[in-house]
Amino acid sequence: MQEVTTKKKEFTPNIVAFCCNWCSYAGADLAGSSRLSYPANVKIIRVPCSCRVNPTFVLKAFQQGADGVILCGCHPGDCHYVTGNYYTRRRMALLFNFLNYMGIEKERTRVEWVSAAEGQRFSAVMNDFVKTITELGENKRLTDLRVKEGE
Amino acid sequence: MTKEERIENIKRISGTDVRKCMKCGKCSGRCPAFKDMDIKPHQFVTMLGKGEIDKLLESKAIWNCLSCMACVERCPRGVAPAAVVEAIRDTVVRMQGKNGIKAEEIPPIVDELIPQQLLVSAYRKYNK
Amino acid sequence: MQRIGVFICWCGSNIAATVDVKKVAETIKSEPGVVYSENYQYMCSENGQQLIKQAIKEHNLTGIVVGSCSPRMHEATFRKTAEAAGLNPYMVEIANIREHCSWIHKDMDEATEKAIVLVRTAIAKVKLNAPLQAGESPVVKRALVIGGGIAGIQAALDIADAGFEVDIVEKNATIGGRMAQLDKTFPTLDCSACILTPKMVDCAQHEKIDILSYSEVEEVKGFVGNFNVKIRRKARYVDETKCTGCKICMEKCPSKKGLNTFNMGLNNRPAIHIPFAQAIPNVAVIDPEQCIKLKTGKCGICQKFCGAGAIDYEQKDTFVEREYGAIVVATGFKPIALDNFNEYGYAENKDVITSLELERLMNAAGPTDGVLLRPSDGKHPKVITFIQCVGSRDTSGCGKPYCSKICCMYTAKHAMLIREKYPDTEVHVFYIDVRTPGKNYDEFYRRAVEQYGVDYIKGMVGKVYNENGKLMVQGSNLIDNEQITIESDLVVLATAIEPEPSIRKVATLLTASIDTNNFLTESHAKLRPVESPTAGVYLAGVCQGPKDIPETVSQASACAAKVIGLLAKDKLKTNPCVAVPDEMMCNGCSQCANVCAYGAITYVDKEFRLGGGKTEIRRVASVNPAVCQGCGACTVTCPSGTMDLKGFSSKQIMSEVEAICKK
Amino acid sequence: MKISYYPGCTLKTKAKDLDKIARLCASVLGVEMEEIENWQCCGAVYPMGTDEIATKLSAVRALDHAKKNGGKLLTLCSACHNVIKRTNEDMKTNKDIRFRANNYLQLDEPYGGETEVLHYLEMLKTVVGFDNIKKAVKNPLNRKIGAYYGCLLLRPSGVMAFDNPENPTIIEDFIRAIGGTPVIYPFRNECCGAYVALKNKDLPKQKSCKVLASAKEKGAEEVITACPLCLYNLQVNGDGILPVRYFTELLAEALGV
Repeated sequence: MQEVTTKKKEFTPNIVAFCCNWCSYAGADLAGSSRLSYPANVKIIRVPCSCRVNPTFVLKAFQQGADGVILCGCHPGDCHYVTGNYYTRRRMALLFNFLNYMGIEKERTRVEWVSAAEGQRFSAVMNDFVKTITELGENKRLTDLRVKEGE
Repeated sequence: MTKEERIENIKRISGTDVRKCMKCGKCSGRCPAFKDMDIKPHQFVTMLGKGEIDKLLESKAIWNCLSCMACVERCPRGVAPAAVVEAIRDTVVRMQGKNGIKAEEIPPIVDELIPQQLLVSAYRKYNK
Repeated sequence: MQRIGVFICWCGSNIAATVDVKKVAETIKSEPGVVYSENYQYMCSENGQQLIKQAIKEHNLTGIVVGSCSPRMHEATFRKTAEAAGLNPYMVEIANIREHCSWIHKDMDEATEKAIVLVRTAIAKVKLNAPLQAGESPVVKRALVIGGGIAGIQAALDIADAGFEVDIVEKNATIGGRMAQLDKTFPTLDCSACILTPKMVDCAQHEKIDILSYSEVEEVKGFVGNFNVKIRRKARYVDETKCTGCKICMEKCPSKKGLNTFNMGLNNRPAIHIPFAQAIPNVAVIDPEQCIKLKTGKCGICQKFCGAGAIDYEQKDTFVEREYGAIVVATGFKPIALDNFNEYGYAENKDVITSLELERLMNAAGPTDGVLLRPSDGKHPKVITFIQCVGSRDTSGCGKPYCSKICCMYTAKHAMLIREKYPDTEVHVFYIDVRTPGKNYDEFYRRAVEQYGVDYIKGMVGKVYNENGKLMVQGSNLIDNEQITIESDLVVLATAIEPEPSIRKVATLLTASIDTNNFLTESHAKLRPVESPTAGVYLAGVCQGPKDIPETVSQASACAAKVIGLLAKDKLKTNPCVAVPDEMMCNGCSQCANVCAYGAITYVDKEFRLGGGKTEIRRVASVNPAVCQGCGACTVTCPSGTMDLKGFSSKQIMSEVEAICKK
Repeated sequence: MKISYYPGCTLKTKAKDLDKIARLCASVLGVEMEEIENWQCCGAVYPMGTDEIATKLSAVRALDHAKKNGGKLLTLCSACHNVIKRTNEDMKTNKDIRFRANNYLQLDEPYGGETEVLHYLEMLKTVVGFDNIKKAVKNPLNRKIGAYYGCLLLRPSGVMAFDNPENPTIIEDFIRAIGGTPVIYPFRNECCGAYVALKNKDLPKQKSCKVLASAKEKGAEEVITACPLCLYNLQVNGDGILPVRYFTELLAEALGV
């Protein structure tokens, strides 16, 4: 019995990607229309701007069993909302340090800038991120102790 | 080693991606040893791409390439034809008895002005 | 309880080839809240939309999820469909199972599994959607065109002809742009000035067009329909209203050694000058770096001679602020600097010139009055060699990775014109590929070869050097597998073009997306090629990508059509996905207002009921929905969790995260 | 100021004088060249093959030695400079080569490209300063001199980062500093024929003659170079079109040492 469970299929990480509507989501679309593949375990959530991503969303993802979280926004200076990505950069720098402090490897989180014209880059970034996470292995799952098991 | 393996090996040693070549011919437009190259710099890149290495391994050009890097410097696509030539030459001299120059050939050519640098560099380039 | 309908699109074989659409639709049926799930070949087609409408009515759906292409493509389409069936358009969510799934994965099981997760995620979100009402904002019936080249001129004329006011802001002293510098235009060889200058005059005379020359956009506020733009009018030290363009000042000016930039620096011009004879406005400008009076305080000769009293050394930059409904960007291009291409000897040899310099040398109004004389000694060149792709298609980091598109055609034009005018001249062209798609284009190039005997050499030049007064052009001839050296008198470099560098500032001001080559990004490469992703901003000419005059004019007219369509409306629907504060929780700390780039958040004093019949007045945030752009910066900054974003609420995003992570 | 110095094979044998002159001039200009211990020949040509490791080790050894002794490594011969600088770049940027080279050498601390490789000309420019050379000149050379760069100092420019690969100026600035008039000619960065001289004399003959003829056409009375092999080819295979000397010889003449 135990033999069987330890022999289960190899680890495929679960990755949440937040992409801003104007640059990186469009970049992901371009990666698609250019047929530039990246692993299927990357799933994208569309947000208007990377600055819409609350650090609690990242924590929530780790709570729910994500192995990696990546935020993509417009390149600095090119934010559709002028300064949104600068806020993202600052907020996430803080959060990532904090995650490291809590024992979640910094490498499990990342902020990347991908423009609407950079389909190639989007695919490359995702491939690289998945590789990093696969090497790191399964994440420790954060639990919300306020909520009882099973709720 | 099969021919396919040899081709792959040469590509690997050259460290250059021959598919990036857009066949503009700027390398051959610049090569200072062009007239002494039986196979021209741009042909080294395209022929390796097509896997035609037999002709390359037999070429005289590998002994006449000056490694002056002019082709590498000017290539608009970041391809290094000189590195392809070197990869072919390395492959040849690593074969038994295929050195470009034999030790006994050297003393008669040496004059008292020849710097060590010439002997060392020629020996490095032509022999293993 | 929500009643959700799910519609999975095949997109022909685009989705169905890698995603088992039937399985997706079937699996989703058992999701809680889903009461209807269907798949269809083309959901965006008339029939597909009909299917959605019917299902909404028959099953009383409260929200729908369409699993299809990117929401950037058809979200608007499906929202309209929902609205037509009586469902609030914001109760629609798109699961992107094409760009983000079927197109990037090859394995059917893997892609199907992912598609299911993506649809589940959209379902999780749509369950928390709330009906939203788009507000309305008025449209200012005036357009701004940035750049006064042929793109800007054409766009302005078309918009003005439709009856709307247009301002052209041009950073140079005259409109006309690059086209004004050209000699002849391909493929018909009409004279550039003859076809451009009448349009320039039309602009000047049009009662709806205001030309703000020697001006730059300084600040842009607002949004589509309501842009507020601050424009710097640079001091030209000449009163535009008084100057008659008589040019006496140019004759009398003692400082005559300024490089004539209009002639690409091939000759000199006085400190006070009118760029060229047909300039619009025909008003002089003083170069403050060159003017003796402005630099030392001594001189003032032009002022003495100006009969109109137009010279004003005290003039300062001024600013105007205007409101616009739409903005057309038409900032144009420049040839790249050749610092990285010293192998062609441009820096050392006067007779190695760029194609734009050749245009000036061939132009009847140019420095040689249209007689082709080489710059070094003023002699007729007998052998001329052209080099194509100088800096184009270069991924080594020295040049530009893209094809500049116009060079093959203008080089054929130059070669032909030279052979026509000076039949004793030998003309060679080194080329990598000759790219001449377009009506009558390849025929044009073949004429250069067949009728005019231009020698096209397939190969590239490795070195240009000077030997005994001749330019030696050493290159490859790949057809003959030879290295050749051509003794030439003149060498012309078909230099790559790049967007005018000021584009970066303009893009930042407009928050318009820009790509790694500094070209502005269009909304959709095929279907929305003249619109910037920023609403109300349109793109014309080379600022969006390399193109020739006919393409530029077409794009400019297309921009005009878009602008006219926008300005014809009295009101625009605004994006309802805006920030909204929960006033009960707000403590008025001002942090949200600090991060808002649009000034959409203000504070109001509001009365709140406390228990026991008491009330208290508190300062709380208030969002102006017409100004809010919905970025969400405030929602994250808010320490009390007061701020949320409609359409992208924290709860919605959290539930999406949950849906993705659920195994 | 002391700098670790890598003389290389030629300057230790056939061209001893050049080595001696260079040290003398440097000391006049306030720089002490300290020859590194137990240096081995760099191999004279940079092996481009990505699988060449052993042939790069002598350069790594010299670089590591310099790292522990001031962090700078001075070269005088262009070939040594080319080999050592390119190897250094490999150690800095190529993970595979760095790993394998360190594996062979088993140094106390792995070497990762920390040393700054400095050619004598760069030393004159940045450490001494051409203005200071100008001040130290006793016999200004009032003649027209053509600078011959050849290939090794300039290419590949991305790695060598020596000067503009098509339009270099450093030797011209040097010529000005020692009171000469530089002559710019188009073949100053073309190959002299290099090591092919051992196998095929014709090629270096053509190339060297072309270089010197080009310099002569533009008015040079003399050509200087920074590479012993270029010096040999231009002198022996250049048909005596112009006199050719090592650049340090002229420096010595100007400084009066």
